Amino acid sequence: MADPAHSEPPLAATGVLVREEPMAVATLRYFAGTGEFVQAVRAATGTEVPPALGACCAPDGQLILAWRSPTETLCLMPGAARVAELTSRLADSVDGCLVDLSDGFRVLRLTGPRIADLLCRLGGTASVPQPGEARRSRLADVPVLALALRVEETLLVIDRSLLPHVLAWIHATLADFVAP
Amino acid sequence: MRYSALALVRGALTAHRHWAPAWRSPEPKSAYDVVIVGGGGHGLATAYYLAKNHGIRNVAVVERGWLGGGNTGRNTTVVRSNYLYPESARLYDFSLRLYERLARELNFNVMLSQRGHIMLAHSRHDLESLTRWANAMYMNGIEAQLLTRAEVGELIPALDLSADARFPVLGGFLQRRGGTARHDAVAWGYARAADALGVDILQNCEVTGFVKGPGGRVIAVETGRGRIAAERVGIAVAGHSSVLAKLAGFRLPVTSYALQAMVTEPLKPRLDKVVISPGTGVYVSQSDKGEMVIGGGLDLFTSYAQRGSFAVLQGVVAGALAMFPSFSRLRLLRHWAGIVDVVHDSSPIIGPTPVPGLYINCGWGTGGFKAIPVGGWTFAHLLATGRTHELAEPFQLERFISGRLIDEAAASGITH
Amino acid sequence: MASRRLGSPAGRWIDRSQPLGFTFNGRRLSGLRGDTLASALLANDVRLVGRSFKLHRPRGVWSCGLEEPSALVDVDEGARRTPNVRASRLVLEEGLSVRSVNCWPGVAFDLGALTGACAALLPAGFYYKTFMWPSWRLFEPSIRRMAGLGRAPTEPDPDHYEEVAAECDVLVVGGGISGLAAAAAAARAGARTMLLTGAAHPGGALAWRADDEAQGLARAVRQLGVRVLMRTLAFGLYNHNLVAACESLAAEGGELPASVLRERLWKIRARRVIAAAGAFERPLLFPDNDRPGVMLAGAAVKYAGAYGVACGRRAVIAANSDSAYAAARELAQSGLEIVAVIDRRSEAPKGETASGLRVVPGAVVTAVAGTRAVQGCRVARLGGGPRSGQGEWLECDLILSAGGLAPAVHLHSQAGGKLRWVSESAMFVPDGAAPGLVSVGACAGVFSRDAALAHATAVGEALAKGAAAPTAPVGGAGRSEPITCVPGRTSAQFVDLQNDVSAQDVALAARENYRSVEHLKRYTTAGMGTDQGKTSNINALVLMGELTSRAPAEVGTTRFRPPFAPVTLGAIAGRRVASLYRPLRELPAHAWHASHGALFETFGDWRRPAAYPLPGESLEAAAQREAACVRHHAGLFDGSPLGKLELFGADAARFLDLMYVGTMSTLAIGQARYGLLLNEHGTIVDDGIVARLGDRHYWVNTTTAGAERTLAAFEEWLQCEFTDLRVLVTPVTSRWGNVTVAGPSAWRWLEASGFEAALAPHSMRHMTLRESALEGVPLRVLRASFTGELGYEINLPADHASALFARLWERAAEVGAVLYGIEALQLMRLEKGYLHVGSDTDGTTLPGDVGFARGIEAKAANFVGRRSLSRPASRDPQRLQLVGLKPVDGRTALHVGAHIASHAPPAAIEGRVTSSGLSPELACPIALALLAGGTQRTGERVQVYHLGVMTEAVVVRTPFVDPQGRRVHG
Amino acid sequence: MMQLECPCCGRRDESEFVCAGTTHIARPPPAASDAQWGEYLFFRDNPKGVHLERWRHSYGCGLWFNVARHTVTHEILAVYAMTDPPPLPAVAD
Repeated sequence: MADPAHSEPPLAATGVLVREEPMAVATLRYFAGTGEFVQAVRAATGTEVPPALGACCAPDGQLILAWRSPTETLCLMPGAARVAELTSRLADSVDGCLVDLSDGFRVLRLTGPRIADLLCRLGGTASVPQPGEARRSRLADVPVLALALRVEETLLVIDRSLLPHVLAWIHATLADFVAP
Repeated sequence: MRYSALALVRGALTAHRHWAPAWRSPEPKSAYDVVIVGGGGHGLATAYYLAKNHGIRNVAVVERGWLGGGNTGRNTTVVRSNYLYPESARLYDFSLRLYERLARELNFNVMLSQRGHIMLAHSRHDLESLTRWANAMYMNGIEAQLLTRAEVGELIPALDLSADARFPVLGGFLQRRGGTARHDAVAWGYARAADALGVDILQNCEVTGFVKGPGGRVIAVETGRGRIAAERVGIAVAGHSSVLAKLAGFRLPVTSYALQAMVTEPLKPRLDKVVISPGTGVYVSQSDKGEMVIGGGLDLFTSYAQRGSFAVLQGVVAGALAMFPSFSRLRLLRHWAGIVDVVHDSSPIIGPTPVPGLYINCGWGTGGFKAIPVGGWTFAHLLATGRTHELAEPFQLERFISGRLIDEAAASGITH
Repeated sequence: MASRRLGSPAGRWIDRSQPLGFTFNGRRLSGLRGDTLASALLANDVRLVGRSFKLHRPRGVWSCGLEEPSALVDVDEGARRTPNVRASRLVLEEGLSVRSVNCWPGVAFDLGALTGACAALLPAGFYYKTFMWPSWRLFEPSIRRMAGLGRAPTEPDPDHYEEVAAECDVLVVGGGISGLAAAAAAARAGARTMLLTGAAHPGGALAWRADDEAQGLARAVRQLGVRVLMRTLAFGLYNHNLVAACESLAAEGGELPASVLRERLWKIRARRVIAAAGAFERPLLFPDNDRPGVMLAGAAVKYAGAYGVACGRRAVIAANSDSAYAAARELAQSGLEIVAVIDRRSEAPKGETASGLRVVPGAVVTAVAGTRAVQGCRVARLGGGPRSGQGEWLECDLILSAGGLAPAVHLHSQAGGKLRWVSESAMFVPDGAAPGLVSVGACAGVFSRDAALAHATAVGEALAKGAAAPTAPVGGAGRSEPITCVPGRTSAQFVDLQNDVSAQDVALAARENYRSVEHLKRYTTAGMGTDQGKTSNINALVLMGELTSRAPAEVGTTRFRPPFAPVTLGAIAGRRVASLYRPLRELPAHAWHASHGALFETFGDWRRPAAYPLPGESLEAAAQREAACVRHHAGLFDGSPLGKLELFGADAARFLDLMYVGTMSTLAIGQARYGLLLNEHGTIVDDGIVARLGDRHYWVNTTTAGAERTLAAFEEWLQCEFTDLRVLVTPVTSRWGNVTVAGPSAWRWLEASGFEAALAPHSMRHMTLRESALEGVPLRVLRASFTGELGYEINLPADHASALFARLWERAAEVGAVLYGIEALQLMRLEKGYLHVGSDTDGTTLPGDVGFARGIEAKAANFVGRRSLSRPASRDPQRLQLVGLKPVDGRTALHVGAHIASHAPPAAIEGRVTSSGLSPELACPIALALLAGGTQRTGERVQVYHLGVMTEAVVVRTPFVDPQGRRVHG
Repeated sequence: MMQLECPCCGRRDESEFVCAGTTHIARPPPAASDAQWGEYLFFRDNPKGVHLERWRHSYGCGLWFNVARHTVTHEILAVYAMTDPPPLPAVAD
């Protein structure tokens, strides 16, 4: 079947640009601690699963790992192929599993100096990730994972069915953005 | 002294120097036949009906602060009897019927305003629930009326009837006899009438303990103003029931939550009916003073603080604006919270406690105000005779063991 | 009309080169850039501005701030009409149009004023004593019309509001010198500091004066990087030091764009809060002290200094405190004639008498002449017990009230702080610090400038360093006596101007034993107006204390409830309006359904196709057609919102056995089973299908509404109770679209569309799940059926849902298939007697009530809620049980919500209809009902009541269609 | 609005959490009497003072944890893991 084209138009305002980023998403679920699965992940990705509130990029620069809970790390990657590869490398472990969540989440890439201003209008001050952080919090009254790898750039990972709501809130907020 | 227009005219001539105190501030006696803990609506009504219905006038109401200062003076003043289960319907409709004659009986204008209580429907499923509701009320012998979208619009012009509303209005259901009453007046009216019949109302008199005699029976209460002996003791302290129960040595199936309410600045009449939306969980009415009175859901964590969560307040205001977008420029004048005792089935407890001689009236949750007359009536019967009033039989502590709950909230999906 | 403008240097805030035109009650007037409406009206010599709440007495401008009780106006008309705006806070704009509130036909001639004529009949609480016969409802409407103030808009607000979160170490509320000093000190000590002030200029009470120190501090604060928010009024302090403040961003009225960002709500988390809110002036009580032309002395000084407006020509100052003399001097300098200072105290401050100013000590105003504007007053010595109207006549057009000061302790009190009474200055001041909050400056009772600056600086530094704050050096306010009214029988002496509460009313409350301060407030309504008693609360309780021989401290204050000043509802809701109030979800293939004639409705928080009506076809007719077609051919349905969970772990099987009434551990891989989820009370909370994907790997379908609930329940049991079980629960609802194909031709259709043969009914049985693929897209195909027909629930990555719908739809004609919506599905599941949780159950329904009694007996293991099922009430044979119903006449519909009883109401309820519809298959109405002891009543005839109509129905067994359940096997 | 310290995510606004009421309630065995079961289901201390309760960071990491909170001042006296014993007794004022 033909892959459907899906993408929201970008939103721009003084200090922030919001673009939707097609990304494959999978989640790593494991029992707390450093079990065999967690080691398999290291082997497969070349990096540790991040600590609490941590976000990092695998050495290949392609795969993003974001802490989600004590038993979960979210993986963002460019395409389905990488998910398939990971899936095969992490299959049949007894103390963990990979669940492909592609299509279940939408990813927004925020860039610019006023990301914090925007996020503080959607949620609390604790919703703003510093570089290397992944924070799941209440944004626009729904749960959203916000992660940052470098300054002036943040990714928002949003349940697909809630994307229009979050975008509408962002849109309304940016429309009122004026110089700080 | 009787209140009347004539008396006011007389007052006009005498600079109103002839008015007597609405109630005395007596010193506590050492003993009473009955001591009622709690000088709110339920406690004062209980005292009044003890004296009036049962001729027991050697009664004291002991109040920690000032009378009517708890939930009686902190609620959104809604009265109605639109309940699903016969047990509840009987209870609350009896209460409403007492309200209907209360002003004249007490010779105190409690401003009962039966301007109609409307529950909205936002979906066809809601319409079906309202149909169930209306039919149940007919079965229970209580008038109810289903409304079309257009009829709702005529009764509540300020309501957003647009099809693209987040919670579109498809119809509603009206209890004409529902409405509001002036909360303070209910407490004051009962207090004045009870005082006139000889009841001692003891304010600033906190109960600090229960004195037990042979067989563990309560024989007196310790208070900030000394020990007061009593044949029977009744507790009616909504919000603080568990605290008193602990003093007496037992536990209740009760959790205390803060329930917030708020008013806007006064405005010329804009909303005649009392309206509640199952979608937003918010209810709105306009007081005679002109304030929009707004209420919503509970702060869902245990609280004895009469200050609510700002996040919950925001949700309630947003809900009110979802129903009335034109209220957006109105200003919030005051907001506050009351402490309500919530029971799993959101139905009351009116009966004996595990402690002999000690009785309790509690668990009214968010709906205590409308039940003040019947709460007092049935509790007085219990305290006077030692037997549970027929209306209160289903509402005993035993139901939490047998599982015979009367779960209005679970059945209707809205708070009561 | 005579202009009241004073020459420079008076009027530091106005720009004389920029005149602004505005209309007041339709009258075109002119003011200056920098004016407030109040200053502009005073400059135009407009005295009569509004009418009071109860007696509709004429009122003028009384104050120069948010404490204004009298000068209220409705701004603008139409969607932007804003009621009850204080003239003293309203910034003048070109084209501003305002109307006085609470008067008809006009403010000058107001019919409502008739009530004023019979004021003697209307003492405090008069309405409690009359209007009882025949009924309050008879009098209420006219009283409602008289009450209220402004008029609410009737159209939706065109403007919008936003909310911003912030945090800091030290938050200073108030921009006066104390606040500025505290902020500077905190910032210097390294604290992240914020400062909020409701004013448009820094400096507080000194803002309009050429005060170098204040200006210097303001500059320092900015240089130190303090985040300063002007026009931002902190209105509430909430749990854990959350300060809520409202920032005004747009002009009120005048010419505005179609829609503006009007206000911004700030939610600021502060480690420590410093309150520097200043103080309010306290008025004196004397007969007719509410007349236009009677106002606060401090206000007159500010109107002169800041706005260059003389509030009158000849002023009499009624004093009870030293502050009166400073005011007298300043006003004299700016060109007003000060007729005299009438000092209630027996001796005036030393030196004041010498200054050439006429001072009458130990005297009071006993009468005010002029109804719509002050024309003069009489003053008399207190000694002889003056009577109203007695004493020396003084001609004046302005009477200023200087009764001392009242610290603004609101935030301190909101934070739970205590108050103490300082008798020397007759004021309540904070008694030490409140949790998380320290007061400085005037609101702490510190009035001497140097002491205030030193204290504020020390506090700022201490809080920044997490140290304890130094105690406040209370003092400097000068002598002031508790205010009492003029003795004897006089005309009304007003305590609360807005609500017309007079000293006589307070006396009545005392007489009738409404003596608790809360009773006083509620009975007289003192302090319940839009000004929240900023200038009346203290006077009311001092008076009550005097009348009941109690010290003010003994009477106590009422609880200061937020907000400090009224806040726009829109600002509190922020963005949560219209469609952003609560998210509404759309199907992955929403657009595809829309382009194929779907009629969408809202189910829970999802927009879903209710049906796909043909042109001119009703929803009901469409549902009938769709259902019939699915029964005989095939249909296509979007089940994507169905909740989906994946469970992984060695104990997944055991855990599911604990959660569901059904037994899941015995499922073979690839097998699926229906499950009923209970809570600990034994009541049904959800149902669904559980399939085994692997040895320790399960797939769980929940209802759409139950998706969140079930996940939360699983997590709670795992994390809180069964902590030893190793199970991971992953929600995958949004990952998977659900394309459901049902009907006898379902497989033919799928086969023709390229699905693998392994999915054929003979090789894949009912209630099994297979992982498959179509052109490389992974599928999870579940053979299950909510229609009773051969059914395939094809789960696939959500982005591919539209494509699969399209692909199948291409070949729909070949099998005569249709698209079907929720309505048709409901009809079919009803024909099968399948349970719909939420319709056929409520929060009281137990599994035994809906036919699972045997299943439970069969299950040995314990499960959540099981123990509750053996309570006496759960075993009652007369419980409501789910049965089928048919109308005896085979025609009359049995409506959902209809009740079953032996006779017409009132009657004992035996049960009710929970689901209902016209069966396409049987062509007659059918229904499900919860009926007392229903399972034992098959064949019995019952009466069904619906809105006045009784219908006879017969209790039948379900399913209504295909009782043997053969069709699901294809 | 309170602020709670999620053991994983740190300080967050109350609106990110759900409270499930009293914690440390022992679940009786199936053999329990109706009275014991009723106690377990419904009867609570409901203290005016320190309350030991159960919260979930539902908008964040989803963790369930215990909190000791004063029900009048809302002061948080302790936050501890679901499986930990109470660090202080529940006391009423």
